Amino acid sequence: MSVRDLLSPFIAWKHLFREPVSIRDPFNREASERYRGFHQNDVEKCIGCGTCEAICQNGAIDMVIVEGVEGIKTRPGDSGLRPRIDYGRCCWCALCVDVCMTSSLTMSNAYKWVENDPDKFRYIPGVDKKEWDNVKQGYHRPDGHRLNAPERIEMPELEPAERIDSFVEIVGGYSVEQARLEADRCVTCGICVATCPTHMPIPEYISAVRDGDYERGLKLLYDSNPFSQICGKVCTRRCETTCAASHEGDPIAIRWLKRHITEQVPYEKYRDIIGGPLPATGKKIAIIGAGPAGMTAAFDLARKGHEVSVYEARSHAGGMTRYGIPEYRLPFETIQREIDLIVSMGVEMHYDTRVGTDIQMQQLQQDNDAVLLAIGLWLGRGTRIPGADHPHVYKAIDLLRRIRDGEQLEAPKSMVVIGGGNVAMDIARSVARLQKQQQGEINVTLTALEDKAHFLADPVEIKESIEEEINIIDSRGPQECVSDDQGKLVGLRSWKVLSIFDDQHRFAPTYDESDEQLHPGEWIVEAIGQMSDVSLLGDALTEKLEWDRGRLQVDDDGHTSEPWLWAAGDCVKGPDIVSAVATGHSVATSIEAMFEQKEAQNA
Amino acid sequence: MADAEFGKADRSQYPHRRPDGSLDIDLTSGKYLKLWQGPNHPGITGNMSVELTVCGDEVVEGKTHVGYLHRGFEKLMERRTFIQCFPIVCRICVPEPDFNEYCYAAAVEELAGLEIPEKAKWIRALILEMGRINSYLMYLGGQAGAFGQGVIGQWTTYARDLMLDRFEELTGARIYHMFILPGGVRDDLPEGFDERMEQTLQEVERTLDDVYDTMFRNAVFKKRAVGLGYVDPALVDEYGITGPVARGAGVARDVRKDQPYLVYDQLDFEPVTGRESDVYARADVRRRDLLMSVDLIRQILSKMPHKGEVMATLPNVLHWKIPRGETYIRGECSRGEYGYYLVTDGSGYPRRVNVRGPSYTHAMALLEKLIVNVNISDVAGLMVSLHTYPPEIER
Amino acid sequence: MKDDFEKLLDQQPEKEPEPQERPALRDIPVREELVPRTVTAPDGQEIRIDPLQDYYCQAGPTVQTPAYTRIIEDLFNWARAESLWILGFGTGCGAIEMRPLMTPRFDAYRYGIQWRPTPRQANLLVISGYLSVKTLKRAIRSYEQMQNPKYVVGLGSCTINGGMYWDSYNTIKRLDDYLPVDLYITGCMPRPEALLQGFDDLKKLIRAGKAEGANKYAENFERYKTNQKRVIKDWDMPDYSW
Amino acid sequence: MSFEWIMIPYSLLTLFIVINYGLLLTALMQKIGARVGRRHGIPIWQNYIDLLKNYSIRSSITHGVMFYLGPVFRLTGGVGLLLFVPTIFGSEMFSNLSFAGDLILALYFIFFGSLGMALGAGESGHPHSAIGVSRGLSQVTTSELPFALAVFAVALQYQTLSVNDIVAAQQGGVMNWTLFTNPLAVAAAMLSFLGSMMRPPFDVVLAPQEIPIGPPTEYHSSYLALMQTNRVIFPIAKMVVYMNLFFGGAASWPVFFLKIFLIYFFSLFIGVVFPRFRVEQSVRWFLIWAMPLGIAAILVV
Amino acid sequence: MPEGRGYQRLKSRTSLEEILEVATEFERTARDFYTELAPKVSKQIRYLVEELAEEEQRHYDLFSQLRMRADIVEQIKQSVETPASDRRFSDCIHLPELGDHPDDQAVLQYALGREHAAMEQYQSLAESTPGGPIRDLFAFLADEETQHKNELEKRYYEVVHSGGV
Amino acid sequence: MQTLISQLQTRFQLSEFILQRDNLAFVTVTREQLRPLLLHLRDKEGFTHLVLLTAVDWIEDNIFQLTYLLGDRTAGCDIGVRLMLPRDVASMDSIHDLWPTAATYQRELREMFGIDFPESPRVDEDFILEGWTDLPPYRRDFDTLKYSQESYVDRLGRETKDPAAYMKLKLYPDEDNDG
Repeated sequence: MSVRDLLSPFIAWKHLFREPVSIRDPFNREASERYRGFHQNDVEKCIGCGTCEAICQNGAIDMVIVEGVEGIKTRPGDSGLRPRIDYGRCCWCALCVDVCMTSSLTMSNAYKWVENDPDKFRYIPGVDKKEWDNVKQGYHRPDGHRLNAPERIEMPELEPAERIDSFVEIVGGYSVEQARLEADRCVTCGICVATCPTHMPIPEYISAVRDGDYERGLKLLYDSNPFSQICGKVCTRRCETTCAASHEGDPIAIRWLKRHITEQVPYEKYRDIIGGPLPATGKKIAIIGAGPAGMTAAFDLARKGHEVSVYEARSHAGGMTRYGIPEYRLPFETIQREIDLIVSMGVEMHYDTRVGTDIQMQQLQQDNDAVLLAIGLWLGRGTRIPGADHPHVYKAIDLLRRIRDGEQLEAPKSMVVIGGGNVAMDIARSVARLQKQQQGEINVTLTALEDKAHFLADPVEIKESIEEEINIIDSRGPQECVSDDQGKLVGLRSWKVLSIFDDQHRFAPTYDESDEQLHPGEWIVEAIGQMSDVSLLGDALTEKLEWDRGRLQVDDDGHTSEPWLWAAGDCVKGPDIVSAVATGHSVATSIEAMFEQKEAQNA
Repeated sequence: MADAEFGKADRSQYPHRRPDGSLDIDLTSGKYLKLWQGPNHPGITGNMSVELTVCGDEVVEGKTHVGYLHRGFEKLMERRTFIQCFPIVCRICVPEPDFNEYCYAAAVEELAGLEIPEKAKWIRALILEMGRINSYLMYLGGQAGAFGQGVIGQWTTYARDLMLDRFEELTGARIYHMFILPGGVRDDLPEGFDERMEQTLQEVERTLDDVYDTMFRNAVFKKRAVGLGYVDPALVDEYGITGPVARGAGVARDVRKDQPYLVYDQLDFEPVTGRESDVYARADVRRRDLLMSVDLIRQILSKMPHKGEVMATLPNVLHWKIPRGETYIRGECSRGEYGYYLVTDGSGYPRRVNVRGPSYTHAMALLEKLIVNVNISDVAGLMVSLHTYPPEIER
Repeated sequence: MKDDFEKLLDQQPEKEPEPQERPALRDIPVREELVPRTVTAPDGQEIRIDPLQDYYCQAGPTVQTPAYTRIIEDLFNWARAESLWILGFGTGCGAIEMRPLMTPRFDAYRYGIQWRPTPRQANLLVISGYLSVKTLKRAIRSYEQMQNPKYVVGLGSCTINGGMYWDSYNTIKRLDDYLPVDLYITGCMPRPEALLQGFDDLKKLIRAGKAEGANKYAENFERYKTNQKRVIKDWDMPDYSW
Repeated sequence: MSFEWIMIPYSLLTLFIVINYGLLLTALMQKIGARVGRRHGIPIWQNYIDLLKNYSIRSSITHGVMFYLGPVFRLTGGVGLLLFVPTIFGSEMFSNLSFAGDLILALYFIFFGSLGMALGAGESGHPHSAIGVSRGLSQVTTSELPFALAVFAVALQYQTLSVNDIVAAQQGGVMNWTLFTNPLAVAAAMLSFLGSMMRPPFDVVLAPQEIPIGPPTEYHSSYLALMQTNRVIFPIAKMVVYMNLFFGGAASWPVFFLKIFLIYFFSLFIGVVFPRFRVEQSVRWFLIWAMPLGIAAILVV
Repeated sequence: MPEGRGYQRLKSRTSLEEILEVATEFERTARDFYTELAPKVSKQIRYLVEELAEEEQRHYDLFSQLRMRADIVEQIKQSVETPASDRRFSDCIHLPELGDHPDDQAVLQYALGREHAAMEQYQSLAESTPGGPIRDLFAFLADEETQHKNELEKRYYEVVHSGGV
Repeated sequence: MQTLISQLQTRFQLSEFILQRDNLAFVTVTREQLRPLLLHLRDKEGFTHLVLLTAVDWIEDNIFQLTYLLGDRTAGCDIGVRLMLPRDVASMDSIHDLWPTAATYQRELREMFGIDFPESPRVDEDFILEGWTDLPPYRRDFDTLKYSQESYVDRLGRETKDPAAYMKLKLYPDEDNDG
């Protein structure tokens, strides 16, 4: 101990005349730029997927019904629920912000909240108005900081050069590892389920992929969709358009994961996993059309033990999947496996039997307890522009059928396709393959009213078409199919489309007549729309049935105005394979309910 | 049946007779006084208590009682997914939460086979050193306060608060930063962070100068602290002593040097040691260690890569599963070796997490040993000098 | 306040209050030194000592009426509001933000807020965060030793609805089940600024004469005790410790 | 000096002024201490509010008669001390009830409060109180010893036991103050003063970090308020004695305020920068450093 | 044949009143045409024809009311030049060749043609009429027909471009 | 580390050797061999530091795994000695005489897992919990959420909806929503 030790402490007194360092007004001090304060939610952006709820380790978030707030409605891709946060639970970790699929959930830098009533510490950000709603500062997920991978695992595909001269299937299917990685991206929110017409348990089967439990996955698939193998390849996958992951990244490849499950389970085991039919009931049902809708209903009803006969005008079952989709997208084998599986449930098939000619509706009505009309959309629409009656102006649907039927078509030197949908792409790409095979080079032009951003076709189809050297010219309004003096078709004359939709988003093209082009083509193929051929019903029945704007009027279960007749598939709700499956299911349920009702009455 | 078996039925041995039978205190004799320090007691570090048996002014026996802050973290983590554990681990040690975040993240990364980006390592080291400074500043205030010199606590808490401001702008929170998550760190340094950090460091250094003059060169402080709470270097291994307590006894063990993690192998420093192994020596070790952290932060900020990712790509955290395995991750926190023992079983949840904080041994076995024959007035000073944080003991 | 409490009452299952004589002791043996014992005085007289008995006061809390005139009570309330003495009991992690509060940066002394190391002198109990059952027992003891009027502020989300320890076996979820709470400040941790705001709001409550938690506690003593005893299994404290 | 009834209201006025000055001065000292800690500290009127608050606490419990009497004794000590020494020298109004032997009485009163406190705190039954009291008594005893010696020296020096006379003897210039005439006695007394002000390094009696505030642990509401009142009267009273004995007394209120402030500040000046001694350390310190000074002072005289 | 007679009248008369009369007649004939067609088409598309008939009936009512309006009775008597677009307008009044079982596309195409001609007719009438209520009247008629045509156009696209996968 | 383990393997019956990192290995040992092994490691191999002692409940196998983690601070490496204990006779020999701090770990294990360490000081005293009457909480069969819900009342008024189920209900109200 020294004198220094006695005196040195007095240095402390130097602070006496310094200004104190206290914050003058601590009540209004702003927190830092990144501060994690109370939540904000852009409810318009939010889709109510509940991922925030799932990740919250405090159980602080509830997904609650929000009613009467503008912009929030339960609709495909938006559950209509919004997160409500309990500040008696929250720990401000911001995992909910980090995981938010739309970046709608953020945090303000407000931090002061004092209440006398402990029940008040709960609110729905963005809905219940708070003073920090418009605070700009606060925690937002930093760029690149993601808790789940935004990018889809690439599907192995044949390169354009490899695939363009054959009808070999393009897509290879995921490996187990790829599928696991892709399945891993799913946040299991289930927003997709309601969008899927047949409500496949998507999150559940994706988690089966994650777990590698493919048999469980297959069971889940076939419980809701007997066309799972086919849907795994060509489903219109509306689910993916609403996928929560699609808001900030690629949607989950739900279709490919479905396909992956069906590929991983050996076909021999399918039947055992799915389970066979119940004992026979003696009830008889006739189904017209062996497409997805008809066969789905057949599958359901046959499994219930009913006697099901399917009448198909063509030589093979599968309907549009068999005759409308090119083989490079859906090989015959897949269809056959699917059909065989359904038939194995005890369905009686009548091929090459056209109702209306080979057998009459009245006959079916008499012989069966119920009849299901699942006739699809087999009449192609035409533009009926001048010259459209030329013999080399085709309907896409007819051409496709001919190609898939194995007819040896001689491909034209050049061809113009009218239409921007998937059928247009299909025919363009099919004919391109034929051209490549027969002539070695491709000359297909595809024109459509819409601009590319609004094509009805799947973006992947467009991308692949371009890869396959299809010349896509968008925003062209067809005016005339031009023939030369010899009557030989030379091409399509078109005008530039200025705009295609009106302000109500209804189709109303306007043209720039000065911008006129002639697209050369020996063939012109129209792929603008399809309709049902209902002539098989006969005049009397047509007259008897109720119609709704050109389509058969059916109730939610596919029941027509006639008690014995149901309708399903594209002819009532289409065209879409998975909707067809869905209507098949609901018709089967409805028929079953009718049987039960009758039983109850008889008893 | 279970209840009966696990209920502590047999209390007939109380007060406990040690196996060697050295101390048999008869409270009814009137010779001894039972005195509880804590949990509601300003001289206790945090919410814990010491049950003192005193004879006159002298402690003849001291038993630590913990569990007032027990929240069952290790159990709670077993029912939280790997990412959900991330916000909760920092709560295990309130004054220096980042170590939990780091150890947990590193353990998960090791078992999951994740490699984190280079820049994340630097930022992590930066945060850990900032946390160390905070913890030491708090300690210095506490140590002086325990001997009745309140003004030191005022200064150091102010300096700590400035550091909390840096924390806030970097991590978005003051106390529980929740910034180091498995895979990296949340975000890059904000704009202009270096300059503001430098200002803060200078303020910390100025404060430390004042503290040195008023606390370390203080006759009365020396009178109280020198010679108090001597820890025999031979006890260091026996009692599992780590950190400044061990270094104060001259045992130069510093995990940062012995088993370098993050970027410590690229930094220039030497473990700080003392000799006398008393309260004063430990305080001095911590003071110098604090200054070393200031230096380390400067090194980190100057050597840190300017560009680069701060976060590795994680699998989807909502169903992140980690294969079966076990590991132990340790780091040098301000109080000694901090470690996480993580066992996974291939599911999406940890099988078992064991948090090994330095206070566990320091505040229990060691304190109970050191406290014997200490004046009541020195109990607080002694406890503080072990720098224990109760929440990490009972978790 | 009154309404909130009614809510609370409605939520509680109507359960008969347990018998008064230390019910939980049935299962949990009491520590040796707390068991009543008989000692022999030097003069040979035998004295029975019950360590759990406070020989000075054996009465439960009673409702204390305000001063007889409004003006005096208002003056008192003003004084109470401007002189908040916090009990220095850091029950949970919230205690860490108390230190900046009382030191230069935020300097709560400016606002008449002080620390008191003993519950007798404090009139504000800050429950700083989660309460483990073990601490709850001590917090109740501390609270009961404080004098009427006294205030309780729950700090952090854990006091409101369990916070992040909502599924822990060792922490309570709703503070208002066990103590009459005047104010809650949410946060995890609430920043010192939020605490100051909370204290400011508390001052307003006190000035308005609305912070009558102590009387509420006395009025509903049975119910609070029932709730407390339901979770504190090792009930080795008297019910009448004032 | 004969006793006059008018002295009673006069001395009550003194008491009133001293209480207010004490309340403000204590707050001011706290503010100064806070400034060293780089903050603002309490508002200057905070003590009034605290006092009012404590009187307004509705409930209070007692641990027995002595528990109640403790603060009263203490207050009596403070008030008594103040009332029996002249506050303002030469003033008719503020000479209080001083009389020829008041120095003896003052010494007694200084100790009286501590004793009362000891009894009350002891009755409260709290171990911290008990420890605090035992510490307090031993420290007070040793710290009063140098003071007593210094007083003895001063009494010897001026050959009187009347405070008034002692003050009178110091009039006529700064150099007449005991401070300069008998610096050893003043040094001993000032060291003792440090010990009696309950500030570091001699605040082990209260020692919040060890035995939460010691003797008054159990005191609350109006008891505490009573003690607080005393806490502002007693030091001032004591400082009045110091001022009168060693610093030439005060002939007017401003001088009084200034001198008291400076004496008070002396304890703060030391207190802010040092930690506290353990009780046996402080006892030893008084015995080693202050006592010899006191003895030396007597010897010098 | 009512259609033929209307055509003749339009050629020879150029008074405004007459034009309005012809227009009314034009709508009436259309209405009658659709009404007659309805039972002949398949029930599937009958809704379309019925809707068209209803719309024409609405127009007919509108024009009839217009002619009764007091404020234009005087001006309506004035004569104007036969508009240039007259020919196409007239063409449309010819009996359409829809066959026995026209489909929805054909019906819509026919209806579109009619509305287009009427629209152009009124537009050019409006252009060749000096400002005032008459011009307003023609403008109104043109606008009415334009709207109808737009509406039909949208419906056309909706019907025809459906089912396009 | 490898060489050390192979040396140890000649002296003790070790199984399940896992080299987790260069400086961290785990071995499993029998109950009888534990004490000699720990002594050997402490006195001969320089693993003087008891880093931790804890347990893992492998309830599926009816086993408690005790992990004694020893550290060699000079060499900067650790070895975890694992011991499998039958869950229903959970009792183990105390090592508090080797490392005094082990007593604390053992108290915790006794309380939190119900693993008894007879002879260990104060092992039967309450440690962290107070008045605990249920299963030892760290056992896997103790459900903390259930216990919490039964013991501590939740604040009322919380309810949540599953987005998928709610959407189905809302968008397809007629459908059978059992699934």
